[in-house]
Amino acid sequence: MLDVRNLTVGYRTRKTVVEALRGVSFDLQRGEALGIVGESGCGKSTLGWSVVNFLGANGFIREGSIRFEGEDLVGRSDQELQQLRGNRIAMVFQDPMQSLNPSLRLGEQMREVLTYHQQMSTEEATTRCIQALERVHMPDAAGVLDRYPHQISGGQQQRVVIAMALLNNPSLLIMDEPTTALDVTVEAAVLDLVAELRRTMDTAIIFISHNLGVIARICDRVAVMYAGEVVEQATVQQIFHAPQHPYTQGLIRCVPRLGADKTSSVLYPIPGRVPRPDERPDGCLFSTRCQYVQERCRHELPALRQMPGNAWVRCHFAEEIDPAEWTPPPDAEIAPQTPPPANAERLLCGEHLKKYYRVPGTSLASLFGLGEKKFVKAVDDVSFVVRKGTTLGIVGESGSGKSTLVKSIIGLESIDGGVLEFMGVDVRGDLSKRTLETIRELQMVFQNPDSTMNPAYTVGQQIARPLERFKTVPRGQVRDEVVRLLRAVRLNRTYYDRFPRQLSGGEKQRVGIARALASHPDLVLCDEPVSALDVSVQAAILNLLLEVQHENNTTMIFIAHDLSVVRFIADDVAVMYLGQLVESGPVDAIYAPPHHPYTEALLSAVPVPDPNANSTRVRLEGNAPSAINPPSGCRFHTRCPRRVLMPDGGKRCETEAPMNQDAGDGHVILCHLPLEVLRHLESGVMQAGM
Amino acid sequence: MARFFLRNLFSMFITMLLVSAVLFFLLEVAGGDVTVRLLGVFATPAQRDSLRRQLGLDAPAWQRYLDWLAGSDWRAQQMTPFPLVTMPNPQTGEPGWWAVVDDTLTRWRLADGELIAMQRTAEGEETTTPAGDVWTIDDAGNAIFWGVDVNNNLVKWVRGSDVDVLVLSKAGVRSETGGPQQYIPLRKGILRGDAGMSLQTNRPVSSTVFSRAANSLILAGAAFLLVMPLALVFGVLAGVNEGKLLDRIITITGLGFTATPEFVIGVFLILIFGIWLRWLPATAVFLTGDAIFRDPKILVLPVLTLMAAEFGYVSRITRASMAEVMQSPYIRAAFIKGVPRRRVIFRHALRNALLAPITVIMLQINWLIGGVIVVEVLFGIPGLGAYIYDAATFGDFNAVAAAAMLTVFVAVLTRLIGDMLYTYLNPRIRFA
Amino acid sequence: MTTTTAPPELESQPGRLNRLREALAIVFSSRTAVVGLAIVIFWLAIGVISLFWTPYPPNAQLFDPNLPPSAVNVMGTDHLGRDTWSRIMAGTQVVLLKTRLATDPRVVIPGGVAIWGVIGAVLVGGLLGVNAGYRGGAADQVIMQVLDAFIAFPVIVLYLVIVTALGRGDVIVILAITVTGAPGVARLVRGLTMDIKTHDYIRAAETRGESKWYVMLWETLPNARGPILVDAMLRVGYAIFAIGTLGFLGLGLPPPDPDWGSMVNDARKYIYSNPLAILWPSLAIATLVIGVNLFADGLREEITRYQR
Amino acid sequence: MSERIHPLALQAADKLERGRISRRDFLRYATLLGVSVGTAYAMAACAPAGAPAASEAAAGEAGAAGGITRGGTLRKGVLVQPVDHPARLSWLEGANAVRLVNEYLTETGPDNITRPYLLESWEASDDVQTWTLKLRQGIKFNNGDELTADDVMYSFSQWLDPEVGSSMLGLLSYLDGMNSVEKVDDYTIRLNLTSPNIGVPEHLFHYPAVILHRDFQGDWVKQPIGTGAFTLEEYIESERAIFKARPDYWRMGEDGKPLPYLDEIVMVSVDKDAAVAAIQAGQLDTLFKPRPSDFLALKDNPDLQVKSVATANCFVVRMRVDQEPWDDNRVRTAMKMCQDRQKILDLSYNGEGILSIDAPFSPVHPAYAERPIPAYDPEGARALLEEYAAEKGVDLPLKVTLATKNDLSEPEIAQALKELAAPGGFEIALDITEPNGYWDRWTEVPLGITIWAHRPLDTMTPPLAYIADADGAPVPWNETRWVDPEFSEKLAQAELTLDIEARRQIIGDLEDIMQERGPIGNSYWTNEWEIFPKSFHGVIAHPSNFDFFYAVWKQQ
Repeated sequence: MLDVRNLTVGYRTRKTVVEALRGVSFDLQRGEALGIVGESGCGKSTLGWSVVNFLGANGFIREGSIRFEGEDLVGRSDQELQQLRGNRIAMVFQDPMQSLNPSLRLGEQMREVLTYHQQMSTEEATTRCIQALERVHMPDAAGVLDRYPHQISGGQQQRVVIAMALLNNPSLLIMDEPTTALDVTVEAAVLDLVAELRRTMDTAIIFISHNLGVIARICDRVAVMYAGEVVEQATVQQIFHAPQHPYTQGLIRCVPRLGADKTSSVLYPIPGRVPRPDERPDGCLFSTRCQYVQERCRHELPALRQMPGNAWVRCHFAEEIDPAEWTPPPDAEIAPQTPPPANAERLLCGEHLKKYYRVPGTSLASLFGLGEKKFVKAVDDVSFVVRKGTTLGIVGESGSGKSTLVKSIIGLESIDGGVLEFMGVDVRGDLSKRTLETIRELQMVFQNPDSTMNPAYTVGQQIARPLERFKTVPRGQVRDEVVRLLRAVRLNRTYYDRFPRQLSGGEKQRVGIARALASHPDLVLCDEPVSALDVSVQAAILNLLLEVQHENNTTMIFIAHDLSVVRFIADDVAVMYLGQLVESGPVDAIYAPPHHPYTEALLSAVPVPDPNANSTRVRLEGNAPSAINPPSGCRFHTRCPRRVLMPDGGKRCETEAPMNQDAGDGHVILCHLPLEVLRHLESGVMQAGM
Repeated sequence: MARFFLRNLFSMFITMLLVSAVLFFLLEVAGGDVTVRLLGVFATPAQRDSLRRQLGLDAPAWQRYLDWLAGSDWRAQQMTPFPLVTMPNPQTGEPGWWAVVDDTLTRWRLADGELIAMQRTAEGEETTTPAGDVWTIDDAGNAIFWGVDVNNNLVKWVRGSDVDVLVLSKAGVRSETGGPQQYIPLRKGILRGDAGMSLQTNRPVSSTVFSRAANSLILAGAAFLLVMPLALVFGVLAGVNEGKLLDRIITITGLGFTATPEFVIGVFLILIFGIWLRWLPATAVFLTGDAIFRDPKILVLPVLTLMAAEFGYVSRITRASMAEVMQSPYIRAAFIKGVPRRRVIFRHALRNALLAPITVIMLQINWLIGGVIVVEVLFGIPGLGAYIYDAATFGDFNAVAAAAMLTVFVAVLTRLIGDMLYTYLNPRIRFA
Repeated sequence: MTTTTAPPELESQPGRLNRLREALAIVFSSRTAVVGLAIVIFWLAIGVISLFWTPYPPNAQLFDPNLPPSAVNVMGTDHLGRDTWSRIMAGTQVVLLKTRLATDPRVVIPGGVAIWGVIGAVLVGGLLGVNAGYRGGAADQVIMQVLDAFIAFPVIVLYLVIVTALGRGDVIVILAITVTGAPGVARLVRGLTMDIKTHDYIRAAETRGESKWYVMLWETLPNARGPILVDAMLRVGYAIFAIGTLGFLGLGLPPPDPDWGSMVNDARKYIYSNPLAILWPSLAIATLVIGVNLFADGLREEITRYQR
Repeated sequence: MSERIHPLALQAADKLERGRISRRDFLRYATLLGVSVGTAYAMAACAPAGAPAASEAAAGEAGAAGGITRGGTLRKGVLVQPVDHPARLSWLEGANAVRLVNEYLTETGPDNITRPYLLESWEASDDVQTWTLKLRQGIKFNNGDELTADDVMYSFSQWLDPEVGSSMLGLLSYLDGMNSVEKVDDYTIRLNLTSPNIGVPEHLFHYPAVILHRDFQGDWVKQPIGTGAFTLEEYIESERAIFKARPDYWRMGEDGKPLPYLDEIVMVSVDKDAAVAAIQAGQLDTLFKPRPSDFLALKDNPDLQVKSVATANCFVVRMRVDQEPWDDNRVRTAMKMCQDRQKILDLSYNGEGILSIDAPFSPVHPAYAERPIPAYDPEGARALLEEYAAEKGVDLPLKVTLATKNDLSEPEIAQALKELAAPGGFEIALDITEPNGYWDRWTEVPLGITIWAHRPLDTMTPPLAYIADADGAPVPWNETRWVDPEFSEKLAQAELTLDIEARRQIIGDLEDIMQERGPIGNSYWTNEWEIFPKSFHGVIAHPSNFDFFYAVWKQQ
């Protein structure tokens, strides 16, 4: 149905033409789902755009053909393409909020797809739209048509976008990272929907994602892209179980499995980074990072060759490389294996912490400071303990209060109630009330590599600043110490004078870690330090953190939404929901029953990079409630899938706040359901992907 | 929405208060010594001192600010048991201050050491009688009386005082024995519509400022209403065709207009169309008060001048906004849905693209007002801008203050309207 | 010391050079910016040359008044028989190159009235803006409310009030440009600061316990300099414009040193007999403003492109 | 002709005959002494020529144009100033508005000759201490009341009342209040001067000296009652004033019907640049007091006529003699030598004026004594300055600051002088401020350029500016603080000298003193212009920019 041959796409810049895609070929059968996977900058999205021949003002198809239903799309007029777009070929984008027009009602945006392509009357179009929305399980489908995009939640927006794309029963649907912007539980629900639609419709799908787990769930076949080329194309089973290209192998090796922890498994990052278009090597594009590189690879571009089992691989030596016999290269950045210290002293301890934010009321009276005062209870009655040399992982969806908790600990916010002690010192106040010594002891690694470094200063200057401020080393030795720190994060001294914009995301994150380490802190708080990184880099950073912890006996608090990552790095885990800890305990205990129903749902939602994973799923209903007016009783009761198990159907959950139940070994669950019930729940989560 | 409106209104009120304070402060610094201006450079320090007191300038600045803002009658009323009222002068129509004594409007003046009460009957006739014993004894044992004089001051007379007091009359300063010793100039304050007397014309500022403002409003309004659609259309055209020839032409024309000062454009318009070609009236000479309506042609060149300056700015912002919107993901999404280009532009892009210019345009009202000053001076239009210019060059405090407050009010009001319009057009705020 | 460790200064040199090269690359990658820069440099060069040489002394009355352009006077002469081109050349100085201090007209500091005015506006506005944006809350509200009051003034009204208040003179005009420009700069910087504030490196500085002023001055402002620079450039354009307008209203810089606005004002009286005399300074104002605008526009486009 | 002729006038006629004085001097002098213009002309033994009075001027042109037409509007660009009590008028623009409605007892024409106006005649006693004023009869105010001595008495009372604050009070200092003003009968007033003065007729044409109605309350805008040819229709300060013709004006036109010829006069408050544009475009007819640039812009317009008149207006470069370096006469003289008078006149006034000799006496004044125009002499100036500098131990160039206002021609003069004085050894810094800024300190600056307005008599300006008061302190307007005993003495003498030749002798001495050690340099006396469309006839240019519109007519 779709046959892309030797597609090369270029972008004109002022000086030259950059090839974003080079010799890409693949085909797609009716009803088939092709996954496109690869690191960022590999041309995945460009591929999506070029299929509909919409490359903007300076993009163009250099050569190749795109045959869709027998006709070549290359060289067609805008008029003709317009007939196809939205009709035979539809697209779904990453961020639904941005792809919906903020100032038009959803109904109008949906209807126009029908009225333009089918000359349908408005009434008929409305009926069709409602049907389409119902098909994507949109509650109150008719009502939604009258709303504006910002009036519905992100997950619902994406449902609308998908419904819109399916209105004309297209034969091809291109989905470009459709779930990346969504929370894990919402993502799971959208993926369920896509899977369901695949069963009921015969639309072919091109599914673009960087997340191997998502690809594994949705796709029949997978094309792995690297630096604008397809390096391997095969069935999903082959890709995940018998990858043939070294790059594919590397990708799969560096993803932490949900069951893997740091004592029992190792992540192997792919060294280096994806070359920019202007610095691509002559021969095999992957040759600069390939463990098996030979002289031939450096000079000769390998062709995409057909391998046994309808797989295509772009490697000279595909037959000779056996992943089963793989051994890590001697210089691999892997972390040392150390068990957590037993019975270490308490370093940080919080009891009944509270952090409320005042929100401006919406009444007229509040305008003048009168009226009811409202608060967001961002952190409400949270207790935890961090022992020296261990890592506490905190998980939860966005809005759960985990970031606020970290801000309070580091001192960016003061605490409104409860006790917070660091090495016996009261640190309830914010930074202005802390001593320089305490400030030095607590440091932080941030989430976004692009914003963690000040673009105005060189790497060296930024690492040197804490050294000077805390007088960690004598003035004359600052530079040597910076170089030492750079080495500790595996960067050489040439980085000293570089500016952040000259660094890759992973390198920036390394510098961020070096900067945090500069003051020799006892506690490092890591706020999603790897969530914005590509998987290969993510692995390296995780390894680095473990190494650093090992060498300095550093204590860490590690926030993440990715449960696999937390599992891999943490010793203890705390699960937050709407400002409260619903479950906490040693990592092994958290990832094994008994689960809090919320933890269970989270674990169940994790897309597992294994096409054979068990598909029994626990799904959450609706959206997370607002923290301004949290639900009464158990805060989770509005979405709890296990509430039905309560004797009276969960009346008690609505009225009465649950107590912590001790499941032993420091494992605490905040739920009315007895531990016995929780322990024996039928959740297939844990067996997945092992 | 109502809440948003009230909030803005409140903020506007605060802004106006601050503006009034800033203005008062600036003019306080600015005015120099008013007494020099009024009395000339040869007046003695004693004369200046006396005048300063009579003008109430001896009061602290904050006091005068409050008087100017909210009126001095509150303060004055505490000095006298007689209610103080304003009543228009039957001849001139200008309001004057009176004290109500036994239901009769009364003022006082001193003649040969004795107080004379001047009373006005209901028919508007004035009678004078000796005031009789109105004196009260103050703490120092002096017989004093607080009363309204003919110059709209509440003054303190001290009986039998042999202190020579310098009194300012229209003829200059003369010495008067037993004259008033303390003055509170009576005024209602600008908040209550009393902008005081113009130093330049010696008539109430409010009597001229509004008719002047009306002329300016017609001028600026005409320019605004004509240039907006034009600039928006061209801005959109340029934005949609970003980088193409049409865009370049519009952008460069707009920039040329923006970069050429109004006075240059105006001068050349006058020269070319008014004098060389004689197509249009070269200036806007108001031979009658309603000249604008009798001969609207006189406004063509001034309006064109204002438009030229505004056009570049508005089209430029619109262009930028349109170009940005055309790059946005939802526009791409619309194209990908197969929606025709016209509909994408008009239905999807336009509304979002015009949001940004609305607020900016409304902020630009300020700029328009600035241009109005130049244009009015250039074309000889008796508008508010020329009024401010004249008053400022003369140092006419009350006139500058009132006119500036009026322009600021217009500016703040349009901004408020702009905000409201923005809110109304932007569903993200309207349905927040 | 072994030879393996080079002195730090030497090592940091390439960094600085790189930055310069990068900055130039930004400018030269935009045709708009190059054209604008060329115009600005043209006028700067004219101004610098005029410091040492003009065809005739700009204030000398060597010719008949109101002569048309000729081989002797390329732009003709003004109403006092002075060479217009010489005066146009020298007119660049007071706008861009030198400021006469009010106390003694002979005391001159480098940097023109427009430049100092904008520097003043950027300094005042920048400080207010970064404080409002970074501190937020009550400080923000108070600062912005006050600035709103200033913004509410039509600029020329404010100029009129200031100039009539304090008199004429280069320093007063600088003050006027500062006062009228600062609120706009403050709004811009506040917006930028609120954006920069969300970046993690600000968190990093805060978690180092850096003082608010350090964060504002050393962590925040350096990253706002691109847009501030662009804005300042545009403001130089406004300032030139404003000086011209003040000159036109008879409130401009004091004679006899030429400034373009006053030249327009003087020439306006003679427009019927010598219309070209008003054209030249008008063109000078317009081209310089256009140049500055183009440069700023081009720069802005490139900086945004670069930051993406 | 049964007119009593003043003996001094007879003497003058004698001198005229013998060629000792010019014809103009004679006319001026004779009318000053109460000889009617007709008689004076008769005595001068020639027919009237030129433009002796507004009505005659109109008539003269009418003959040429072939018949006067009535009707039409005259539109003039002029500041419409605030006016309340005409006795307090202090600006010409306001006076020109009032003048359309109210009239004067006398009238000084553009030829500097003063004639009766509302008066039928005046007579001076031989000692010039008693002046008898005879009113014309049958003149009616625009409210219907007849003009009588009561109105004149009331007007005098207003001028002389300190409460009113008229500048007449100072001018009429020879009157002891109303005690010196005597109503003889309904049409006769006698002034008994406390000291002799020959300027009475001129003083009665001082611009605040309009005759008011006896019931006038103090606000002219509310009560525009006068005997003039026009009535006030609308008066809005800074915007416009509209005047309508009055049907029963006392003067008769050439066609035998009452004047004025015009239906309406509109004064529009616009700035002069706008007015010039409006005139070119035909939106306005004329403007008040055209500046040199306006003259230049309009003079070659084929539709317009320009009338010019020489005046005693001047821009004075005045030096404060109580401050260094101007206390040294060498420096003052050097500054005077640095004036290239013709060049300054050309640059600042388009060459439209008469060169002057650094003294407050103009060729238009009757007793002016001819002196050669000093040449531009930078070398001489430099020599003087070098001498001064050597003595004081200062360096040349001598740094001085010249202050003036950014107004009429002052900036041009200042800039020209700066250039001209450079080779003479001066380095002049300019301090040019707004008019108000200069008027705030015009008497205080060490070196400045001040405009001195036209005054018809030679002895009118110096007592205001170059003498001391009774206590020996410089008079208030003595901006230079220059007080010279010899000058003061001779000036006093001139004020009492009626004989024109003797006066010229004294004035000549005064000119010499001024040139030798005076505190001022003035390069030229300006011309004033009236610029009108050619369709307007009977326009006269008056040295004081006074408007006379009652006999102006517009060709239809």
